[in-house]
Amino acid sequence: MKKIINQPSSVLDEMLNGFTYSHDHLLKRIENTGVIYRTYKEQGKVALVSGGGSGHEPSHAGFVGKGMLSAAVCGQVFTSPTPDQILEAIKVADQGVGVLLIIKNYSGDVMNFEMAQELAEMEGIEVQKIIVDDDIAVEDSTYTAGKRGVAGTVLVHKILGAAAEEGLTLEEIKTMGEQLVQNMKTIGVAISPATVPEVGKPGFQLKDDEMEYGVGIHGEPGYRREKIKPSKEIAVELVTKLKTAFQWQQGDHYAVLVNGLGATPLMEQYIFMNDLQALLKDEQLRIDFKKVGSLMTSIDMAGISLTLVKLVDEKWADYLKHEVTTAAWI
Amino acid sequence: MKKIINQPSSVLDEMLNGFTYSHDHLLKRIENTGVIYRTYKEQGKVALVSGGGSGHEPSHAGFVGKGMLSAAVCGQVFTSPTPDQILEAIKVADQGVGVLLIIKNYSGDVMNFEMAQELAEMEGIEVQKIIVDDDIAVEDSTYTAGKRGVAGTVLVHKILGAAAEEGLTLEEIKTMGEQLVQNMKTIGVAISPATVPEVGKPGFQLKDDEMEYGVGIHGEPGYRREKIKPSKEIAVELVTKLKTAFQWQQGDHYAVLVNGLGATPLMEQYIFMNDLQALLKDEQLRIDFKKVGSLMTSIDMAGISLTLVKLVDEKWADYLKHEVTTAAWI
Amino acid sequence: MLTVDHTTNWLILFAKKIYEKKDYLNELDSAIGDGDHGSNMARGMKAMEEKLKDGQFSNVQDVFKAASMALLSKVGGASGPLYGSAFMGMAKQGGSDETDLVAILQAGLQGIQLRGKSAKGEKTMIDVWIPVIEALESESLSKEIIQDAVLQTKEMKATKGRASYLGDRSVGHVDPGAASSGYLFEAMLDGGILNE
Amino acid sequence: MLTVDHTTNWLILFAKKIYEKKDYLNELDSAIGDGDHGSNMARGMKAMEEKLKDGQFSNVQDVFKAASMALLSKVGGASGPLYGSAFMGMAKQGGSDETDLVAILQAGLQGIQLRGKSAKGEKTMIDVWIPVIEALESESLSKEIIQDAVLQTKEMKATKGRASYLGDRSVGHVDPGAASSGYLFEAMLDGGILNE
Ligand SMILES: Nc1ncnc2c1ncn2[C@@H]1O[C@H](COP(=O)(O)OP(=O)(O)O)[C@@H](O)[C@H]1O
Ligand SMILES: Nc1ncnc2c1ncn2[C@@H]1O[C@H](COP(=O)(O)OP(=O)(O)O)[C@@H](O)[C@H]1O
Ligand SMILES: [Mg+2]
Ligand SMILES: [Mg+2]
Ligand SMILES: [Mg+2]
Ligand SMILES: [Mg+2]
Repeated sequence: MKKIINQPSSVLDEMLNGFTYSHDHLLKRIENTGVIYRTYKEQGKVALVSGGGSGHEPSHAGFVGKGMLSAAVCGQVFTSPTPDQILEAIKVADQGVGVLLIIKNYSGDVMNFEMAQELAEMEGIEVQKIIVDDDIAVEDSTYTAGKRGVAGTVLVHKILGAAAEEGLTLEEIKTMGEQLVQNMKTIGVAISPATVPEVGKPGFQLKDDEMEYGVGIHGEPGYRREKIKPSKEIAVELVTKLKTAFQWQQGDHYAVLVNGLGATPLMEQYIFMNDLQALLKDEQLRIDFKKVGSLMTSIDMAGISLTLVKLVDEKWADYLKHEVTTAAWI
Repeated sequence: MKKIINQPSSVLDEMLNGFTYSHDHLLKRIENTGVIYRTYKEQGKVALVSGGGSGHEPSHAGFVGKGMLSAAVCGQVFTSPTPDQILEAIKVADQGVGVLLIIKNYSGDVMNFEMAQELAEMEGIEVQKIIVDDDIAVEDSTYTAGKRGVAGTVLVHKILGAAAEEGLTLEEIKTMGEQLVQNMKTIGVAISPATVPEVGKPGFQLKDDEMEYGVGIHGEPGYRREKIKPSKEIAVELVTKLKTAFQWQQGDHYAVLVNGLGATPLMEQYIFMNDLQALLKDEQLRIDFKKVGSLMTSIDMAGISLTLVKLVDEKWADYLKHEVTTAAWI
Repeated sequence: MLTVDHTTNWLILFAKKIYEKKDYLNELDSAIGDGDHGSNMARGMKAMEEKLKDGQFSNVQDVFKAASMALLSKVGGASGPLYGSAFMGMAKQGGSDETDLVAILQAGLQGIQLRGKSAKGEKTMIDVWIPVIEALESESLSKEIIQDAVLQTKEMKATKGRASYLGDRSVGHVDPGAASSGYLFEAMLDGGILNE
Repeated sequence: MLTVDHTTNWLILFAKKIYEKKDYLNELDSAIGDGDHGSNMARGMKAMEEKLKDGQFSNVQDVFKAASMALLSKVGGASGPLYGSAFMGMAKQGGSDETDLVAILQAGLQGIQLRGKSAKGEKTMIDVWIPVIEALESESLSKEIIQDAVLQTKEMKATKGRASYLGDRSVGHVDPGAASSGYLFEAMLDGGILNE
């Protein structure tokens, strides 16, 4: 393992300190917790809280700020944060009209956030939740813990963040969030694995000429392993999967996110976007919003994911473009 | 070589197409060239043009936009662009009051940009240049081609971009740029090398437990190779070098940039920032601006660089915080 | 009957087992999960041990509650809320009747199942809890029965937790949460709870 | 005297050599630079060849000018402006006198030196240009002399270009730009320019 770190066990604490220091004009950390909250407050507006295991930087703390999240709860690397910390985040975020929890669909996250929700409700705070499960690599069946939540979560932060800032109610935002999740799908490919600092070795192995489709952001197994292909062919595979899942029509409006998984340079992300552009044009989709960058990473995994959102609500494109002030959304 | 690309020889063209597509609300590409220019124009304001070899994404095209560069010229990977293209960029950028070229100090860049300057002057455009040589890893002596230009260049784009938007004259901006370069120093460390797509193998070799101080952003050799150290010790090494170079006093005002070299996750950059914070506090420096991110990369090199700017002009901190609209500056 | 001392002793023995087997639990979790179950549990055990050593407990309920809070606030992941809910259920039951160990464990199991929405045979920790409670009822609980229950998870296909993403490939590996629950019950036997 | 045909032929032979030696030039540049000199030159040669094959040239000046423009607009890096300036200098000189090859090459050398601010012995391409021009003046130019000049750069320490960052470690490697310039002059001999 080759990393610029100190003790593997202190990665989370040191990272959060460095993060808070770097962005102290925007946000603060609740001492001795993984809770990062924005200093900007607006009474009477719904607050969004997200979080999960760390290792996905800039998610989620990078999206704390005006127009996006009110707070993020950062767990140990690849480990859901605990209910007491999530409760702290809910309390610091609430501006009197309730808090929406945005949870990626992992058993650990769901259980910890739900417990926090129960605790917060006992303290009289109105809390709702939405569960993001955009990864279509895994089927949602009785044989799995459901689909996983991945890069699309960032778009959920963005769209619902704008809705919250516009003054929508908790119920309205929750409903919008659920509709959004239903219209959002992601699929990815890894070309090299991630190494959790405390583990010290890669979470899985890929040969020098191998890649794997559908790997999760914690290195969960994908659906097919094969020889590495040119970007064009990877784009065809991912778009084909998404097409089957969406069953889209010519002229449909979509938003697109090309997401780097951590160690993949922008060069590759833009080359992939170029291949994608051609395919989306062939499909005659109308792309109202595009984004490229490493927004939901898996430590130092190399690879990319592709997220599409069917823009069934015309406000979503505006919300995606709505100005925000955060550490990571440009 | 494991990369999400197609033909290695078409990397530049495809990347620029993907880039332009992704940010078509902000910028355009002059067809068949590596010139990216902002669509936003403002008559009567000085235009900044930068560029160089590609492989440093998001530099420089990611900093084209309102408040920063008017245009960037993207050469082949690690190869300076040619004078005719730089000339095109100068012409598209000029708003009648002259163009400032921001050149990283590499023989190739300097020669190509100078030729373009001569050509543009022949066409009646007023052109000035500043040469950025912030990398203190290499000494400026008659035995070298001078110090190299690295990550600090992005801060030059930012500060001078704000100055240009404020309406300073070409002469004023050039003078400010020269003063800025004199007060800006960078030093870096690589823990794994970059692979140029057309070369297909890493530009140098490092053992599994080795790192090298002072490696350049094209893989130029550094000043010392040793066993990989904890982030804290790396921070001490880099800060000590910078201290010697700056000869700073307690209470001096500085700006700081922690820059990822391409494959280094934000997690490590923030951990390094945390170590840095402690050292800068010990030194009793006043840090008026901080930035963390992979802004001047070396393809898929892993490592970081540290840039400090002594804020001898109090406007610089404001200029660094001045709002901009680009693909990459947050 | 459970006493404060017995219960504390049991949980401290549990912590010891987890420390010893931390790497092994991580390895089990690497095969079919994300490799952190040992680290997660060890982190929680450390917090639990501190609470137990510091605390003055007037009844068994408070011991279990302290354990629950420690795990809930330090483990995270899936096992944090699951063990946390187990001990919370045990605390509640212990509050009304400290004598009935079977009822206490059943309340713990129910805590896990309510939280995890899991059923028997899904290759999780409850595949140890269920047979252990059954054996306790029929007064036949032994280390073999515990170890056997843990081993039985090897041939199951996971349909809950991270291992479910592996589908058929989860077969052939012991479930890490089942293994850690096995240590919980071994500690219970070692602590001599049944002999009282 | 240089004619349009001779000159074109010379440059096309130069291009051929570069294509053949592209990988070798990259290797030389990998050792002390950034590994692209062969690719850079090959890219430029392709553009130059196209211009030369398409073009109708009425004089030698235009041939050199075409070569210069092709290299300037396709090579980039350090070698683009350097070779571009060399051919531009040669074009200017060729415009006033097509007969004096020494004067033409001297103008080329001056083009490089003005652009690159380099002097003899700095381990660059001019360490081939200078001895070649001298030998041409004394009518003793041969392939050996060219190859010898190229090899001489091996023992030099670079103080210009990327190789200068290596300091003493640049010693022991042939300079890639010297090698490519060697091919330029070998092509000149092969093209029979001197026999006219
Ligand atoms: N829904 C569930 N019900 C019961 N046990 C579960 C459930 N989900 C996971 N587990 C248990 O949790 C264990 C994994 O815990 P751990 O590795 O600490 O958490 P994570 O999966 O978040 O990394 C599994 O081995 C399994 O026994
Ligand atoms: N200032 C200079 N004067 C003369 N020749 C130079 C100078 N700088 C570099 N060169 C030549 O250019 C060659 C390198 O060219 P190339 O690899 O194409 O460019 P780059 O260094 O930009 O990658 C060197 O081998 C050297 O001969
Ligand atoms: Mg985990
Ligand atoms: Mg080069
Ligand atoms: Mg686990
Ligand atoms: Mg080179």
